[in-house]
Parts: sequence; structure tokens; C-alpha cells
Amino acid sequence: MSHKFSRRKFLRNSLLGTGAMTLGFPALNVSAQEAKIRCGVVTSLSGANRFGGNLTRRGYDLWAEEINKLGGIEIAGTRYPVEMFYGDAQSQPASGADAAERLIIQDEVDVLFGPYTSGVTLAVQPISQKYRVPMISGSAESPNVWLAKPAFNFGMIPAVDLTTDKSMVVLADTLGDRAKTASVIGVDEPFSKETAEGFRKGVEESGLDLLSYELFPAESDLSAIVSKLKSTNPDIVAVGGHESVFINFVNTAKALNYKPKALIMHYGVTSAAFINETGSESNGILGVSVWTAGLPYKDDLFGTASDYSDLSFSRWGTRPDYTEAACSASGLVLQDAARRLGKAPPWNQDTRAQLAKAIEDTDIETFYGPVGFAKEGSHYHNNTKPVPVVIQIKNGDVVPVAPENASKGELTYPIPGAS
Amino acid sequence: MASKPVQTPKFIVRALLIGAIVIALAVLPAFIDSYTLRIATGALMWAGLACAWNIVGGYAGYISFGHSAFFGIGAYTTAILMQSDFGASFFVTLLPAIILSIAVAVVIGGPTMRLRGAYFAIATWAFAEMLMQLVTVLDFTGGTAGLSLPAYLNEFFFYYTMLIAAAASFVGVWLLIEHSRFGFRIKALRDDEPAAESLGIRTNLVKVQSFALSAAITALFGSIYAYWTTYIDPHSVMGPQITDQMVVMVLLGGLGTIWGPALGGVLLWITNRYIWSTFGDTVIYLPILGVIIALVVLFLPNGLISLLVGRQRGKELISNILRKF
Amino acid sequence: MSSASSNAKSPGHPPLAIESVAKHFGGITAVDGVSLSADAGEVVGVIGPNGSGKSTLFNLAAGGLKPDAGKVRLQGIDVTGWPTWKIARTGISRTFQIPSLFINMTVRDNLLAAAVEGDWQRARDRMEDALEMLEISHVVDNLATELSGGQQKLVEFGRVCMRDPKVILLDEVTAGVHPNIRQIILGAIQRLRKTGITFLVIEHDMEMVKEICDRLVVMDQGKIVAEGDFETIANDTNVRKAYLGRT
Amino acid sequence: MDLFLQTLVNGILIGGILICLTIGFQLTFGVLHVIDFAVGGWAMLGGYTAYWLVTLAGIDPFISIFLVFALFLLIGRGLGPLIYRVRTSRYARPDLMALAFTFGLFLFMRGGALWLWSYNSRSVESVLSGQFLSLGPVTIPLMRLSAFLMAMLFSLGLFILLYRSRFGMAVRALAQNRDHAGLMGVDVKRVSAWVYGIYTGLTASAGVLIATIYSVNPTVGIRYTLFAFFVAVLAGLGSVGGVLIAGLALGLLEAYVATYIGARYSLLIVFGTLYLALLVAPKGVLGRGI
Repeated sequence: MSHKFSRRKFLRNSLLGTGAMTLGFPALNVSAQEAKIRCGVVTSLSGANRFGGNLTRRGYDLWAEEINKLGGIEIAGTRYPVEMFYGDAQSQPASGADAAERLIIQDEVDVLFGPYTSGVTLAVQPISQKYRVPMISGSAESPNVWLAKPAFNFGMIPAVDLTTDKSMVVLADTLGDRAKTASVIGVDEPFSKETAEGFRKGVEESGLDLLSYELFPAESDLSAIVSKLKSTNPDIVAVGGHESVFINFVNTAKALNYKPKALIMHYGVTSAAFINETGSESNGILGVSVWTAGLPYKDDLFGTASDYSDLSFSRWGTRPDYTEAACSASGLVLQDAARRLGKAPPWNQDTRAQLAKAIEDTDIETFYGPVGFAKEGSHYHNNTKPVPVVIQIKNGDVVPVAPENASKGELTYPIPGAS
Repeated sequence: MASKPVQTPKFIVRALLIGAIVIALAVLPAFIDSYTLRIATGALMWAGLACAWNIVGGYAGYISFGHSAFFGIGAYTTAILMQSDFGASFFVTLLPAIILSIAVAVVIGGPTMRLRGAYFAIATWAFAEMLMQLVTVLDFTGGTAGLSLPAYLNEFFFYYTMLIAAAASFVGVWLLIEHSRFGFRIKALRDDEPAAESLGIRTNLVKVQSFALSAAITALFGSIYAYWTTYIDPHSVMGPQITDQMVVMVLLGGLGTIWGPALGGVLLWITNRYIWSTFGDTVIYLPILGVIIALVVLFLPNGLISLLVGRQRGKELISNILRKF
Repeated sequence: MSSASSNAKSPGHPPLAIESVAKHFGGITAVDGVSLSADAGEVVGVIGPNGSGKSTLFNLAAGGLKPDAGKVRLQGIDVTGWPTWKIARTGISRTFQIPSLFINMTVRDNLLAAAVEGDWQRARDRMEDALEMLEISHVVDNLATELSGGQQKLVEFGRVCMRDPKVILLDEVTAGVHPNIRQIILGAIQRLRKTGITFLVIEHDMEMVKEICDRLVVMDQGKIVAEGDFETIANDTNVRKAYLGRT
Repeated sequence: MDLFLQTLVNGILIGGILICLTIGFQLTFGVLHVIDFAVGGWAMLGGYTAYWLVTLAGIDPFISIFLVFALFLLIGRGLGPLIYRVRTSRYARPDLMALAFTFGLFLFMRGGALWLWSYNSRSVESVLSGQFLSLGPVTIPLMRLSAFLMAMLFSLGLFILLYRSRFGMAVRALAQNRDHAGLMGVDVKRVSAWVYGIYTGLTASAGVLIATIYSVNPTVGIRYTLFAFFVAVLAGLGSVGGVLIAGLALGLLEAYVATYIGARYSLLIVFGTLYLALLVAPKGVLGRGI
């Protein structure tokens, strides 16, 4: 009996010891391996937001491939290669939290990229904070994400309330007297609703007459919404939603013989899927983008914005949109902060906290544009520097049309054939 | 008389088995990393939810497609009360969550449970969808943007809270249904309602009682879940996938059995997370799960648990399969 | 908790009194002003052709249906329109034409389920008595679905006994069962009536009717057309007409 | 006033889509007494079949709808005996077991479609896509109009099949009483399997039109199942005639609420109305029965 007991006790103690080691001293465990920077990507690889989620993965992967071609991130004279680990958030907050915890505990990542949607980001923030793992988000755009002042989370894309109202104002200025009224609709879903509210704010700021503001549940029949818009026929129609809603809206409007004079949407208009699915109907549609390939930005790794676009096209077969660009730029932020920190990986909790401080102090130029994070206010840790551009789709091409300094073409108004 | 000597060793074996499970669950956190602990916490939650759904679905024989409503009521009550306006502490929110869920269950249970079979299933689904839409358009629920809760990131706390809640639900159901008059009432109601009435059983009352009990347990887990994940929105706590998961777990484990739902919940959740973390994507998991459900319905209508205990064991199973072809 | 035994016996009132009850389904009158009363320990047979309203009368008495007119009294208590469960607790218990056992439960649980709203403390002892009386002890752990048709009738009868009722309604309890089982049921009825339980029995089997019924009531088209002992009824022209005129 | 008329048309046309989706489902409930959870799955698969036929072979949905009907008629006919077996099994509550079985089937369809075709929404192009008819102030989208006409055609066809053919007589006998129909010489198993086949064929054909009007992706099924269930219970499960009334009522309710109260509240009010309607009139608008 006693023999059995002691063996069990021994077993238990050694197991406990191993557990404690993996929990408390990750540095000890990893030191035997080749020094790499381990990056975890939490994003929606499946579920409702799989489409956009996979785009973000492309963005992060492209950066990892490019930096590894050079041998990795340079820190204090040595280059450390980057290794990517993935966790599928399944477009659900709880799965995102599971994924983040798995990446941190089992894959022992030093830094996180992602997630894709704002809901998942809110669920993952506490985990990144708990384990002190900096998390750079290349896509979450809801302003809610930054309200809680997440110490370890940084957002590359300005929140939609900053971009959509500005772009609406810019659009109204460009149109001048030609546009007097506007209507805003949006899906009753976090990102889309914020987008719609941003548009509404822009309409009010620019002195346009807001004819209607309406939210609708995802997957609902749009014939009522389109009929109402048709009966008032505002000069500008703004839509908050994702690409599938835009496709549905454009198809329903066409079938009901309605074409708004100006139709402005946000995310997804520049995606290849939207332009393919709507065909010639996409012609003349306006979009808001914080980045396009025509912008005059550049950096050492990717070259100019247009170089990046070509690289991405040759790698994935489609032109990148601003989400992919922002995700790739997330890597540049890590690169810069790690260089300034000057400590060789693997990083323990304290070093990672210092890394987060270094990211907070980021002030760089990239192909994606200038990057710097707000250190206070309602957009805490959000990169508020990029300026939104209004783009218009002309024969399948994405053309910046406003503001004036970014413009590459004339704004067509009203859209030919408008009601 | 003759059954006595047979019963005693069986009872001892069972007691030892249960004791071993309890001890194993209690010391488990000492042996696993915090990610695995997170999965274990989830498994406990789903086992508890499956147990709760089984009260109405398995014992009372009313297939509810609306249990996500109660999960959501629990989650939202806790989330709202823990916002800074109220600043309630977590345990304080459990009581209102449970009371509210019982109140809703009693109010809707009475009229809804007059409906039978498919009508009941569809009515509860309509109710759950309605409630989800309501939460989406209201302001104090945070609408579609959802609510963040104060983050308390102690994985041991959540594991043991979930363990206690699951164990309490399990033991409660076991005592109430396998070892009390209530169990006879509810099973009689399921098998033959007119006959149960003719034996003096007040079936309408029993229905509402079982619905309320089931709702209260579901809401309890909703509350813990909200505090655990720190962020909820209408779809994540009231979406149909919550109910679907419960139904599937009970069906696979064994409808109307005491161990079946717990087995189904744990097994399915661990399989789900394993496939998810190994293959990165759970899409292939869905068609496989679908086929398994269909096969279980065809050949093992009493669920996987009937492979382990009960009447229908190996030989009978094989003859059963052969007979079907 | 109200149960059969808690109702004080009211002397002078018959255990079961049906007073001119009527029931219509749409345009059809299923039961048309039937009055019937039975004394303690009495076995009353209800006979009549198919569709004459016998089962409807049972449903009206036991609460499955609410009468459009008339009253039902149990030991003087007016139970008209009460829900079934409440009438059952007042002391009436019945079997169904098609056996309605709890099919996912064992014989043991079927019998125990009948006692949950009654004397639960002594339920197990009484179950042993019922099992013995009905000679089904050997199948006590079988599922209801594993029983033969006759055994199912026995279990249903046993369930009725477990209720400890004042009045028992039996709806064709011996239809299509093996003679041995019929004998068991007959014996049980004889034994229980001696304890003062009143029986109302729907039967087609004239042998059985002759053997156990003190009094017969003949129904046709929702009405009572004859009443009396077996000999009287056998010679009644109305009865002959009721049966022969239809078949 | 123009908007009011347009909303009337919108509502009627939404109603047409709902009727298409539900009519086969009612038949299978009325006859087999099976609540088929997979109804949305059949519609989704029908939509995908049409998508691939138009994308790979250039076959317009208005032609492929016949191919889809024939294909799914056979698939359903093949699956029918299994459904029948589950529904008539000797275990307790075969109705719930059948619901569970079709739930598994639905999961299989959804998961299989996700696995094969991923989450992207696909638009199905037809000659009538984006075409419309102007009647004074009212615009009638031709795709939706054809869905409405198809709904009427389905109903009429089903009516003729049920009341003017030998097969229909067997089906009606079966709907009344399975055992008696069997005694009267109806091959219950075979007729049941064909009924399931007709149901899957009709529902998949409805899916072709729905995919052409909106778009199709693997996760749309659940919503279609939800709406088919709702129209069916509002109509009274098993009542084919009730579907016409219930479908139109639901379509009009959705359209008028979205136009005059707010699109945001449309689903809230639709689901709430359904729930209350179920409590008040559990047998549906026309009672039940084929």
C-alpha cells in the first residue's frame, strides 16, 4: 500500500512541477529551442465572418513571409525569424477567447495579431491583458473596442466613427450644391451600425438634410427599405454593412427599378467579391477606404503602396483592400517596436509589457500610411492618423475621388441612369 | 426480496465510480494548463446545460427549441447588473437571474405547454427569436453592440464555479427525478398525459414546474458564462446555436437518462474543441456530426449511454442493426 | 395535498351519482340525459352496442370530458366540470379502452406512478400486494412495452388499485385476453368489492357480465334503455331491439 | 399612397416566396407526420445546384428548375424509406425521433455545403434578374413575380395530384389513417417515400428561385427552416390550403411593418405575432388536414 501511495505521490508531484513550469516559467521551456518570435493570429477563419477573417490572415501572412525572406526581425544586430500560429475564432467571441488562450499557453506566442471582428476583440482583450501579450489588431473598427482603454491592444484602422463621418463631410463638400438630402441605412449589427451612425453624424455636420435613418436585421428582405428610399429619392444614400448586404441591396434596388444618385458604402466595396458579384451594377458606387494602392506612402519592407498591391496580387491573386494592408502593416509596427526594445526573444511577461510600451510610442511611416496610437481619450490605442479617402468604382477599378489631395479622378455624380 | 443481494454490490460500484469522478474533477486543475482548464470549464458548462434541457426534453417529453432565451436571460441579467450603474458583485446577480428566468418560464410555460410536439418546439423557437430581436433593439441591453463585463480572470474560480453549478444541477436532477415523486409525475406526463391525469397527476402544474426548473438551471449557466467570457452580444448568448448544441448533446448522450446528457455534453464539447484546435477549422466536424446523429437515431435511440449501461448492450445492438438492413 | 383517503365519507351519499348528464359533439348527441347511481361494493355493468355512448359516459364521469348538462357527484361532492386530476384525487379511477401504460417505464414504476398523488408512504407495500393479487410479480422489472396484451391489462388494473379509489371504472378490461388472465381480473374485482369499492364496468363479454355484475344498465343512442339484473335484461325487448336492430 | 400600393405588392411577393418554401413541407407533414428540420437545407441545396448549372453549363435557372425538381425528387424518394422507418419505429416518441433525424440530416447538408463551397454568398443569374414590370406607380420585379406564379402553380399542381389522381387518393387515405390505408391495399411505404420525394423536389425548386432572388450560401438554411416552420404552424400543420393564406399574411405583415413601423422591428413583430398566434389558434388559420 505504502509503496503504491508514494509512487502516486511522486507522479503527482512531478506532474505538478511540470505544470508549474509551463505556467510560470515559459522562458525556461523555450530557451532550448532556436530563438524565434512566435506570433499568434486569432481571426475568424470560419463562421459568419470567415470571408473577411481570411483576408486578414493573408495580410499577416504576407508580412511574415516578406520579413522571413530577410532572415526575420532585426533586434540588436541579430535577425530572428518569425513563426506564425493560428487560432480560429469561428466568428464567436467565446471561441476567440479559447483561441487566444490556446495560442498563449500551448503555443507560447510572444505577440498576438487580430482578431477580425470587434465582438471577438472585446472578448480577447482581457486574455491578452492577463498574460501581458501585446495584441495588434489589423481590422477591428468599432469604436467600442477602445472605450475600455485596453492596455495591450492596438488598432491599426481608425474606428468607423472617425472615418465615415469625415468621408461624408468630404463627399458633401465635393458635391457642393448638387447634393442637399441624404438617407442612411444600416444592418443592426455592431460594425454596420457604427458605420451607419458615423454616416449620420457626417450628414448632420455637413448640413445635408437627413431624410431617413433606418436600421434593419441582417438577412431581412430589403424590398421595403428600397421602396421607401425610392419614394423619397435622396441625393445621397449611405449604407452600413458588409459585402453580402451590399450585393443584396444592389440586386433588390435594380429589380425595383431604383438607382440612387449617389450610393456610398464602407467596408467591402473595394473587395473583389463585391465587384464580381454585382458586375456592371457596381459602376459608380462610392466607398470609404483608409488606404488605396494609389496613395503616396512607402516603407523599407514593402516599398510603395502600389508595390504592396502588386506583391499581394502576385501572392494571392486578388488586389488587397485596406484591411489586408492594415494587417500587413501590423507586422511593421511589431518590427519597429521590437527593434527599439532591443531585447532578444523569447520574451517573458515583463519584457512583453515593455514591448507594449514600445508599441504605444510607435511613430512610423509605412506603405499603409503613418502609424501612431492615441494615448488617451475615447480612441485609446487606436491609430487615428490615416485619413479616409472616398473612392468610386469605375469599370471595375477603384479610383480615389476625394478629398482633393488624394483624388485620382473626377467624381461622377449622379451615377448614370440614376432615378 | 430477491433483488436485494444483487443491488448492494451494484450500489457500491456505483458509489465508488461517482466518488472517483468527483475526486478526479476536484483535483483536475492541478494537472492541466490553463488552456486545457478552459476547455474543461466549457465541458462542465455544456454538461450542465444538457442536463437542464433534458428535464424538459427528455423527462417531460417537450422538445424545446427556445432554451437559448433562458441562457440569454441569465447572461444579460448578470451583465446588466454588473455594469457600473449598478455595480453588483457577481454572486449577487445570480439570484435575480434565476428569479427572472423562472418568472418568464412560468408566464410563457403555462400557455405554451398546452401545445404539443412540434407546435411546442416551434412556439418556443419563435419566442427565443423574438427575445433575441427584442434584446437587439433595446438600449439598456447594449443593443447589437453587446455588453462588456468587468474582467475577472481567475481560471480556477470559473472552473470550480462551473463544477459546483454542474454538480448541483446534476445531483438536483438526480434526486428530484430519479428519487422522488416528482420524477414519477414528470415521466408519467411524458409517456401518457391522459393516463397521468387519470391517476391524479396535475399535469399542467408538472409541466410548468419542469420548465421553470430547466429554465433556472439554464439561466444559472448563462450568468456564469457571461462573467467568464467577459463580453456578450445578442447572437452569442441567444442565438439558435446555443439551443442546437444542447439538443444534440442530449440526443447523442441519451434522451431522458440521467448520465446521458452529461456524457453527451462532455464528449461533444471536447471533440469539438479537439477538432477545432487540431484542424483549425470545424467545418468538417458538422457533416460528421450530422451523420452520427442520424445513425444514433436509427440504431441507438437511447443514446450513447445505452452502450455503457442499461438494457441495450452489444449483442442486442448488433441484432438491432442487422434487423434494420 | 388532497387525496382519496382524506375525503371524509359522507354517509347517505352514494359513492357515484350521475344525474341526467348530456354531451353533444357538433350535431351528434353522444350522451343524452343519463342518470345512474351506484352503491358501495356494487358492480354495475354498462352494456350496449358500439357507439351507444358508454365510453363517453365514462369520460364524463372521470373528467376527460365536461358534460353540457347534468351533474356528477362522488360521495355527494359535486365534481362536475372539475379537471381530471382533481376528480381522480377525489376517489375515482379508471382504465382505458386501449391500454395506456407508461411505455418507457417498468411495471414497478408504472404502479408506483399511480401512488404519487396518494398514500406514498405505503406505496411499495401496496405495490407488492397488487403484484401478488394480479400474479405479475415476475415481470416487475420489465418495460411496459415488453409485456403481452393481457399483461398490459393487468398492469393497468394494478395501477387503478394503487390509487386506492372509492370508484373504479373499467373499460373493456377483459376484451381479447387469455382466459387465465380474465380469471385473475375477475378474482381481483370480487376481492376489491368486498372492501366496499364500487365498480362501473363496460363489457361485451356476457359470460363475465353474468358472473360479476349486480346490476346492468343498457345504453343505446346515448340513452339508458333498460336497467335491472341479468335475467331481466336478457328478456327485455328494448335490449333485443337495440342489439338486433343494428346488427 | 404609391408607397402603400408598392408595399402591398412587396408583401404579396414575399408571401409568394414563403408559400413556395412551405407547400411541400406541409404535404410531408400531412402525410408522413414528420416535421422535417432539413426543409431549409433542401432549399439551400436546390439553390446551389442551380448556381453550378448556370455557372458551369450556362443553364438558366428557369430551365434548371426542372432538372433540380427531378434530381431532388429521386434523392427524396431514395431517402424516404429511412424517414418512414424512423417515423414508424417502435421506440417511444417516434415524432421527436424523426425531428432529431432530420436535424442530423440538416447538419450534414449545412456542414457538407460549407466544406465544399465555403461561406461565400453566390448570386444566381437568370434572364429575368433585375428585370421589372411597371404598372403605374408600382414596380413589380419579374423574378419575384415568377416565384409567386410558381407558388400558385405548386399549389394547383398539388391540388390536382391530391384530388384528381389515383396516387392522390392513396396519399389522402394515408394522411387520414396509416393502418387503414394499409388494409385497403395502399403500399404505405412506397407512397410515403414518393411523398417525401415530391416534397424534396418542390422545396429544392423553391430554393432555385430564392437563390435567384437573393443569393445562396450554406448558412441560409436555418432561416428558411425557421420561416417554413412558422408559415406551416400559422397555416395549421398539414393544411395545404392554409399555406396560401398564412404565407400571404406573413409576407404582408413583414412588408408593412418594415415600411411603416421600421425595418428594425420587422422580425421582432413577425416572431411575436407568430408566437401569439400559436397560443391563440394552435390549429392554424384553417384548422388542419389535407
